[in-house]
Amino acid sequence: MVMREVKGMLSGLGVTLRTMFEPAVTVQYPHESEDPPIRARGVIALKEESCTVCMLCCRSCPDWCIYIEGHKEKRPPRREGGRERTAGILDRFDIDYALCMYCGICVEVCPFDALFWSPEFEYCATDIRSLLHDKNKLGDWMTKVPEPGPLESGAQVKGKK
Amino acid sequence: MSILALDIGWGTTLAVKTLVVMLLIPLGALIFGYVFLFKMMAHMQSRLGPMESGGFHGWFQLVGDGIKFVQKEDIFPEKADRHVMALAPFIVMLSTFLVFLVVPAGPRIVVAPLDVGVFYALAVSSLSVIGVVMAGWASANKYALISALRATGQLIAYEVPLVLAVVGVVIQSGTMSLQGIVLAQRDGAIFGWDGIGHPFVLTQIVGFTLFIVAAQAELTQPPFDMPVAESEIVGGYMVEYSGFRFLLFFLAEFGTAFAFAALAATLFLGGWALPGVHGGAADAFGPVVVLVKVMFVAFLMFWARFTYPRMREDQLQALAWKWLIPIALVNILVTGALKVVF
Amino acid sequence: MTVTPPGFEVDPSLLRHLDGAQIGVELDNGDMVLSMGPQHPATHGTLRLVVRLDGERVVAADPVIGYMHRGYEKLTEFRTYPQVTTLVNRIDWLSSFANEVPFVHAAEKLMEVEAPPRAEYIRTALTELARVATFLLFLGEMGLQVGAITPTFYGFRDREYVLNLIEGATGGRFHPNFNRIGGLKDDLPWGWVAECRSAMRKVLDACDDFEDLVLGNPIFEKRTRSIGIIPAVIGASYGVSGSNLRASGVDWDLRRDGEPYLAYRDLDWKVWTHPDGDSFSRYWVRLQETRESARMVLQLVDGLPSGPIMAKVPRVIKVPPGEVWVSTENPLGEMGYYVVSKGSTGPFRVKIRSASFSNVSILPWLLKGCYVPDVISILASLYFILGDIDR
Amino acid sequence: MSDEQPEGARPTADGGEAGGAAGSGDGIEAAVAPSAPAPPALAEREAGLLSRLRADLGDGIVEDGNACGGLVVRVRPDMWRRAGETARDKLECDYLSFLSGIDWAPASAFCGEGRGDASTPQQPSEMDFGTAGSAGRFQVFARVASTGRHWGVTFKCDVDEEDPHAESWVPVYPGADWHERECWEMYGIVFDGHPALRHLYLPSGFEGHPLRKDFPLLAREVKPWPGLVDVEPMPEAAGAEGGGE
Repeated sequence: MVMREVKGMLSGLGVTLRTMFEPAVTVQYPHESEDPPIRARGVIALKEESCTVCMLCCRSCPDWCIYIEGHKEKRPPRREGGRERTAGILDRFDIDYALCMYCGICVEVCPFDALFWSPEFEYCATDIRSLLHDKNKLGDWMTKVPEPGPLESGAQVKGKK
Repeated sequence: MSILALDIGWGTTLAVKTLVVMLLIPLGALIFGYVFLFKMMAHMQSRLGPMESGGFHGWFQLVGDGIKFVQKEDIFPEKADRHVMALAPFIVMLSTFLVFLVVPAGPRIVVAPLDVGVFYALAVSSLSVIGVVMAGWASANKYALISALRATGQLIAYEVPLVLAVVGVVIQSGTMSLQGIVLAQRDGAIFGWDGIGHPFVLTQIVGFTLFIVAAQAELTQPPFDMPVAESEIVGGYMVEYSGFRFLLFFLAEFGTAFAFAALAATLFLGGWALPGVHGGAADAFGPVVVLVKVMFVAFLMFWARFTYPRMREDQLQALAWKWLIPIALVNILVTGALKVVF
Repeated sequence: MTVTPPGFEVDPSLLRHLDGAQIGVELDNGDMVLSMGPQHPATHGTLRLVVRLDGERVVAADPVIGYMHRGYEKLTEFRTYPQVTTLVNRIDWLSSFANEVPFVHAAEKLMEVEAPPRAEYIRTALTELARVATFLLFLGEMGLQVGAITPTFYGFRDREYVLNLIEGATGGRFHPNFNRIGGLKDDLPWGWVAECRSAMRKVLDACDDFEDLVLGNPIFEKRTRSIGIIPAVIGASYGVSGSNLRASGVDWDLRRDGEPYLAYRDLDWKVWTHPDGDSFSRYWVRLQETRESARMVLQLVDGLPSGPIMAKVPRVIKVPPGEVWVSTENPLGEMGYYVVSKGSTGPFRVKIRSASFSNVSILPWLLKGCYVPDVISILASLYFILGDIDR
Repeated sequence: MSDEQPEGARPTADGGEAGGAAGSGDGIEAAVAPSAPAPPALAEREAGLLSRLRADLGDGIVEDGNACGGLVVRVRPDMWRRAGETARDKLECDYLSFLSGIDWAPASAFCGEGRGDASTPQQPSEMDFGTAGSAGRFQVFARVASTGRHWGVTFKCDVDEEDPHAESWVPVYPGADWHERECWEMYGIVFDGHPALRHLYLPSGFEGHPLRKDFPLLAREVKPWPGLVDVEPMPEAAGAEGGGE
């Protein structure tokens, strides 16, 4: 009985000593940084041209953190005889990242693929008001949107974004 | 009164010696804290510990903490007993200083070569209990009160095995003065062969382990850290302290660890004695040798601290009274018998 | 009207542990009422335990909860089904993927939609990964509560590998939002299977480390053996479920015994039970279950069928009217949803049955007559998450 | 205690109710989907449980239903505790899964419209009841399971609207203590025989019963819905709410 106890005590010491000589796992963030995987949901990027101000993302956002304002403009008809088309032009498209919970419903529900995920995460701010990213800031994030990576073998490849 | 045979009057030697000791404690505490609590603990938990402050491997971290604590406000709870609470850290600090007076660091480098060195050191080290109880009771906080009561039970219960563990050494060296013990270890021989002198750890291995275990309990370090069990009573008797007094408690904790490691190194590992070094050189190398041995002993104590969970109150008392003390008595019996025979 | 909580009026017949203590005498023996929490390192978040002490023995304990109450059942009435899945995985935030599975199954049952086999396999793999991540944190954190600092860091370090896996596949470490009614949002990225195999091997090594460092340690055994014993009958009547009940010897695991769900019937795995029912056996059962889950993930990844991952489901989901109760074996215990639908795009009423709520409701009975340090080791061994209790 | 009322006007037989207004099938706008085909009859195991319950409770069982394979039994309010004891003793259901309440009042009748908030799903406006029906607005329902036999039963019982009372299950399952405290706090249903009915989640001074349908969700009242702005409707959807309203 006592031998089992002594063995238990020593095996515990063995584990800590072995770990002491193994390399530490810490990544010293400011100097070296672990790059997040392709699909990481860091920030939402907006491709303004394909947005038709249909408000679907704004409606299906659980946190109500997307603010959209748009107006209608006349567009020349596609074929010369056709009637004039009206297209929605975006005036204001803000996402309030202080409220956003990164669930991704807006990116998925957008029928025109105007919203994309980007693994960029270094946009913290000292003032909470500056977490409200406006249209052009969301446009800038477009440059950071990676190509969707290849899928695992056996996956049925669909044109999903 | 002289240090290194330079007789420079009584007053100044006393001043120099107290200055050395006053410097030794914070320095020792800082080194211990940094090496063991930051670096060694970190690597044992597969992380790096402080790397940023002070450039190379974060050496400035602990000094920075010290400065931070000094400039923090010293808060006393409204219902607390101000004077008792203010005095408590100094009493705990006092016991650490007094222990260093007798620890020799070389043939002639010792503050006070008392003949009753060991007896004095152990007696003084139990002073910290009073400081802990004062802190626990005066800070009018339920958690602190529980912690103070736990501390009394624990520190007193582990005084006895601490003293008994040392008795074996005293029997073998025949003297109680630490200087004498070190000399006995340097010149002694194990059954005639005196290649590396006679460090008592070889023959007194039982005494050494008992001393380490009892010292671990005196320092309230895991596996015996009930008084400061953060998951049960949130910081124990130090919970209401802040600022400079908390720094004193922190320094006292590591200072006492430094003191007990020094005592263990002197009693069991032969203090400043190195097998082939005599005379003047011993004076020069003495402190370095002691430091290395202290680091080794401290490594053992902190190693246990970072590995083991903490015991419960009654289990702790049971361990002291039912296991440590009987073993210590048996050890004394065997040492005495062998002493008579050889 | 202030009602004295049960246990605070002295009723000697109940306190069978305390025959020696001077309980029940009319004179006020000055018991100390200690409030542990809501900011207390041992209460995993904002649980407040008002404990009446006689010396260091607990006379009565009354957990006060509600500091983390977010009113989920009210929120679900104002959300559509896809929005509810993002809401619901924040209940037990450590194994968030596992929370979504029963809700998605409830909706699929009502709509009579079947998720394709590949989606079922990936869902099972991610649920078991969530279980491994939760238990790794528990294995480390139980050591911390009982005093050993080092296991916590091993727990977090090994959990990191699993979280990277989940983030690689779903995009989110804590809140994957990967479940859709009828399947999954996307398929696995390239190289995920290989990474998953190496991570699972690391997890299995980590379990051996925990075995040596914590389980084998005699001090840990002294601190947890025969502490906080839950008899099977009383545990079941309080609704205790999952590893806590299996540690009391009840051989009941919804993955095997309940209605067949996900891909558990294609795997061979063992349900671990322990006869004692004390804190030690709860730790032991969870350690074995971590190993079992890691092996399950390896089997799943080997047998991954190919094919689509999303069934044919209309773009705007309207669930036909009806009621359904689906409960699954979450890492913390039985988690179930009683979904009442009236044919709209959102549920009419969702009763969320979370495991920790019942696991913690046994505390007043369990903590009578034990020491203060034991309270901590019992709280740690029950392993509850505050979001799970307060919903 | 509400006496035995004849069945509610709406036939709540096993099959799903008849669909409401024809689905207008646009956007989020609510419509009741065409009624689902009648769910399959109870599996034989559940039918066996039902017969054993009927044997013991007799006419105490007002109605039974099938919730996608699960057995739902509605008992008379005065037989509520008896039903618990029967489940525990006769059906070996030693495990109490949960106990809670339902408020069948139509949600849209009280809050949600008028603010043009189209993101909240619109529930049908008339009051109808789920499986095994209900006599009034409030109901207490509980689920018990057997850890040995691996089966479970859901019990329901009606609660009078003006003076909501129900028998407490604490003597049968001690675990019901917290469930009943929560149900009292959220629905206002008083449980007779409960040792200490006090607040569980909400602060002691809280008035009102949040889970009742007439209790507004303040988060959605305070902040205006961001989708209210003058906007072009989605091209292919039939005009949901048209240009700015």
